[in-house]
Amino acid sequence: MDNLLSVNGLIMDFGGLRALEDLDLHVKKGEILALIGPNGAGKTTFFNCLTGIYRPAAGDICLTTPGGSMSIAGLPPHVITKKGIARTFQNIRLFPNMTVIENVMAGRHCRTNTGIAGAIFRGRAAVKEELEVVERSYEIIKKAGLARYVNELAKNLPYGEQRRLEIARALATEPLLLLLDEPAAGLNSRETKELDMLISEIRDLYKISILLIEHDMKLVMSISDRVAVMDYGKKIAEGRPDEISRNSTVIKAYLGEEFVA
Amino acid sequence: MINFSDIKKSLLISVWFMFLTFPIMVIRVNPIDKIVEWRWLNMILVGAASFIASFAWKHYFDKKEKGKSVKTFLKSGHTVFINNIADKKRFRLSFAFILFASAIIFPFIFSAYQVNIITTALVYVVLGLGLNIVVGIAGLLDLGYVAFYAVGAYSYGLLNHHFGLGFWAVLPAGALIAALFGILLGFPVLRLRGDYLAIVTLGFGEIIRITLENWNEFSSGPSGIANIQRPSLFGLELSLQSAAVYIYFLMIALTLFTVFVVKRLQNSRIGRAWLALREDETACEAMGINKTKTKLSAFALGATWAGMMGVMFAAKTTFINPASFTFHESAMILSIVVLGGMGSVSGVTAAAFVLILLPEYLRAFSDFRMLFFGAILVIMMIFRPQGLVSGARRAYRFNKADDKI
Amino acid sequence: MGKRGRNLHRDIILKFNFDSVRFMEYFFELLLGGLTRGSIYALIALGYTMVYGIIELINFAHGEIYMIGAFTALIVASLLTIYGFHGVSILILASVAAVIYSSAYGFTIEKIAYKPLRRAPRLSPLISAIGMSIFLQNYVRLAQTSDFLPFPSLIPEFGFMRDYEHIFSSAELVIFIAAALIMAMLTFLVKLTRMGMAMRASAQDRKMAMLSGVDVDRVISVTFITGSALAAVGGVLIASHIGQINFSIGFIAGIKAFTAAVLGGIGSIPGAVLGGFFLGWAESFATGYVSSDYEDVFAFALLVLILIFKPEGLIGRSKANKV
Amino acid sequence: MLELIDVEAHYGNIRALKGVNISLSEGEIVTLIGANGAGKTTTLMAVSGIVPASAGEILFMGKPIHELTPDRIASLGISQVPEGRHIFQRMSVMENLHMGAFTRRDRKEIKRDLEYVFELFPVLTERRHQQGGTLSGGEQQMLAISRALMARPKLLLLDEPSLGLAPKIVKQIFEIIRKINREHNTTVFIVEQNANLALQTADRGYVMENGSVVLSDECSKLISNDKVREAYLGI
Repeated sequence: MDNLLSVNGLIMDFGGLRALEDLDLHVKKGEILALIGPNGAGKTTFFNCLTGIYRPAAGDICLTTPGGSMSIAGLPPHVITKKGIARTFQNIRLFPNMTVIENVMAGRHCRTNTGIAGAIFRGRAAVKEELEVVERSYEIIKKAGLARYVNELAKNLPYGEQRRLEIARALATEPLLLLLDEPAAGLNSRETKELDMLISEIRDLYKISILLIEHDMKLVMSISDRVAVMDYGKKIAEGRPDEISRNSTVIKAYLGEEFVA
Repeated sequence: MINFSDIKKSLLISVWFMFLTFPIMVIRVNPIDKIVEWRWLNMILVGAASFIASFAWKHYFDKKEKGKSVKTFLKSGHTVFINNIADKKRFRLSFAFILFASAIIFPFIFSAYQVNIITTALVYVVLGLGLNIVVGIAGLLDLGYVAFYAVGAYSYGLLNHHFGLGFWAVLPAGALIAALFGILLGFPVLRLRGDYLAIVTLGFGEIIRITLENWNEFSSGPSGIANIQRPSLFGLELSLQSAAVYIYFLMIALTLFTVFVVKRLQNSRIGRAWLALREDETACEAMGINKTKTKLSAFALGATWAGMMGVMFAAKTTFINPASFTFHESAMILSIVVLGGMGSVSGVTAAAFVLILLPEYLRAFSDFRMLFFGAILVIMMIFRPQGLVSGARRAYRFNKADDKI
Repeated sequence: MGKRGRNLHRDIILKFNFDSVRFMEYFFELLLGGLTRGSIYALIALGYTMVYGIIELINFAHGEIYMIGAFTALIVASLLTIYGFHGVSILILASVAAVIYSSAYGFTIEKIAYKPLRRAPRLSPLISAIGMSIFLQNYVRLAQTSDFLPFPSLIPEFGFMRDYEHIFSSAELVIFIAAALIMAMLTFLVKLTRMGMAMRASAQDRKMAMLSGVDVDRVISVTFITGSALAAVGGVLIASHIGQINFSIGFIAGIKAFTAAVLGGIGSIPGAVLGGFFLGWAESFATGYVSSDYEDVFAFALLVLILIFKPEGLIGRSKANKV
Repeated sequence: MLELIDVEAHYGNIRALKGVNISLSEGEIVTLIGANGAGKTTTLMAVSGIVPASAGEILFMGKPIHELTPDRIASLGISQVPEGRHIFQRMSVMENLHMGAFTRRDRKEIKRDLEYVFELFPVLTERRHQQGGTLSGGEQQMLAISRALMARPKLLLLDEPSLGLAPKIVKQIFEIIRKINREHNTTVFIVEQNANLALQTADRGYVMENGSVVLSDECSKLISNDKVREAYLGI
């Protein structure tokens, strides 16, 4: 099987309210899978379960890393990131008072290991590692088209660039799977097009899988290999973009019954 | 600029404050002798001061609100910025050299009294820098920082008293014990949210102080420990005068060491993790940073410096008792960090000097010192939460070919 | 068994009976003492809880408002004594002055130190509050004195209490009754009045309260004023009971009342009352049976333990964090 | 009745509204549709005064309201049912309804309106002493609308009333919205993602993208507009 991530029977409750109901989802290696569905369908909750912010009530999340398959359900967030899942947030959560490069360098944290002593004495290993961190981070920043902002504080960046920086920071953790939570929200059509290109480029360059939540259907249809649709915490459809856009259940969930003309 | 309605408003405010401060500022009764003292002058002073202050308040407040809506993003200023830093570097170097030279000559020109005052100020510089790691960089509001200072001081006092251990042996030991305390206390509390953490650390600080006050067998209670050994120089006992100079130089060295370490930490992997933690805990975890470990390391490291300074303090004064380790001491160190600018090394250093030296040299001021500290905390939070010197971030330079540093 | 043996036996029984009477008396003394203490803690804790409920701020300066209430009462009471007033009239006038002034301070502090920071990061208003607390302590210290001042005992002794005075004094009775009355009034205010409804609405969902036409700034002001008035009453009662005050009494009392508020679940009004009594009893029994040296350590330790292991308090709700 | 003229609004550094022009006449049902993050909610919040307009004007019955505080705006007769309903969780249904009538003092009329609301949503009658937080999603939405009605609004703002509700309940709620509009001549402004339903309910519609209005027309025309169809399912 070439599944990178398999989710089986995932259930999540919030005080009696079932946010996720028996959710199954598989992400293949190297694919871009879009997760769509009306507001409140449980998409972000699902992301929070995947990244360890919420602990699912039941079900299994299995990640296949080069070191073998493992269950990651219920692990703390930083461990999950280290295993290879990185994410961005629906409402941008950068480190606003750190510079652009520092934001990305913070993403390298889990792939480096200089300790306090190393930081103080700056031994050869520490210096080498720090140089490598700077170089790799700058590399990613260039790729994300943010080179001219390197030393700018993150909070001073224009909105669209902040979205890109969040992706860059997530990439710095060297993920196998990148989760993007509404990356195009609030972007204009030019910025959305640029984002479209960036996401495909990232996938090809780093050979990773991408799972994204998105409402911008144009973007979803153009970049995703497959689309999964959620409604009321359940997956109601899954398939190629063209299949999904013709699927009557999906149209009903999205536009209301009468739209199916 | 100043119009009639503003004046009317300020007058009302001034009347309100005269009313508000009336019983406490104007009346003083001696209940035993049944004498009432009316201090009407105070009322006039309050009225005048609040009238003027309300104008200043309004002025700065409007300015701050206006500043918010103006965007500060500079697009073309990027290269200029880097040049600036290069220029600054040369300037900084010469400045540092002059500072260092005058620090060396200082004890040979001024009296032991003056030297002592500067030594005290340096102790607070280091304490400020230590707390700055916890509060300024990692964003964990620690209101019980003085507890670690006390741990250091009592480590030296007790180890010296009971086992005759010398300063040089206890300096690292005290630091280590304080760090251990930091971890010990840190472990359970680090799950807590910001404001709860603040209260719990305050509680720990008070627990330690009250315990020291009441556990007579262990700490000799409120009377404290006297006759603590001064640091010796290669086994030589020094006179009072030369000991002061010796401690002064020790403090200079320790301060430089602290600045060096804090600077290095700040721009390291650990420092970035601390900053990230301060900025956004959830995003921090999502970046693979272990929250608990990062918080603990900040806590322990902050405690280390406090412990070291505790040892230094005990060695300097040769006498310690719990009264030196009250919450007010914590508040003072916090004022230094807040005034100096959270996260800024030079700001904290400057603030420590200002806040410690001002009351020393302006005797009239020293009565008002705590009043002043309280006001600083409030005013800084409202008008300049980033402190006097905002912690500028390190700029990384890449050449045109887009290569490394 | 000889005569001597029998006597010894009787002695032991007598001694035991006597001890058990003493034991019960001592127990009741502690129980009622804890009740008094607890009602004072509850009065002050209510201010913390109400403010926290609405703006999620630990109002560090709340203890100082209590202290200023006590000081104002002391000044007014001394003045009145010098001018020849007597007994209960002094108590009433001094309490009224204390309530007015504490409320005025509470109102002003909110406007200066907290209102400008409504949208600031969480720690900013807390640091501001700490600053305010330090400022007020030293303001009173400089304007008045740093010595302990004797506080006249304003609470009269009742004839009918004479027989029980060694267990439960008249002053304690008055404190308990006053506290209970005030808490009942507060419950009425919060549950049944329009302002109370606005307070609860603002505490639960500030934005929605605004959308419903609630002037939230005003509600916050009223909350500060109410909380401060309660603290002032607490200040007068305890000062009159203990008999001396100085500028620093607010700090410890504040921390303890905060402990009480957290104990019951901060933000919850019945919780604050419950927490107050719990802490009062806990302290009373601990100092009575263990050691009085560590009275304050005990409160702090309780605070630390509660915050670490059950931060939502004994009857509070936990809050899920939102991402 | 309500007029937004070149309204701009900021969230921190982000310009969320970039010159919005919308106008509503009395008795109309108007809808505002658009993708997530387009600025629909911000528009409503600007009308209610929660997010201050940084430029432009908002007029209500001819008078500027963009500098008033939210409570003043509410007392003028503008009620909002915010996204996510925002029921007062620890208040009973009755108390929630009384909160809706917070700006009113006419007790008798309030009583009458209570009866009217219970007639509109009979489920709430059974639940009147239950805590708001214990209601189901649909009941909460009904309560939220009822609460807004208790203010006797001249203008009712609804933010995503269909969010997270089963289709059957959504339909029911939209019918009641129409009924309220008919019976009281209340002007209704609906922000929706569920474009189709909103367009079928409303008289006129606006389409929003990136903080500005890109399209406005009669609903019947918008519904068959290719652009609208494309924006909603990329067909």
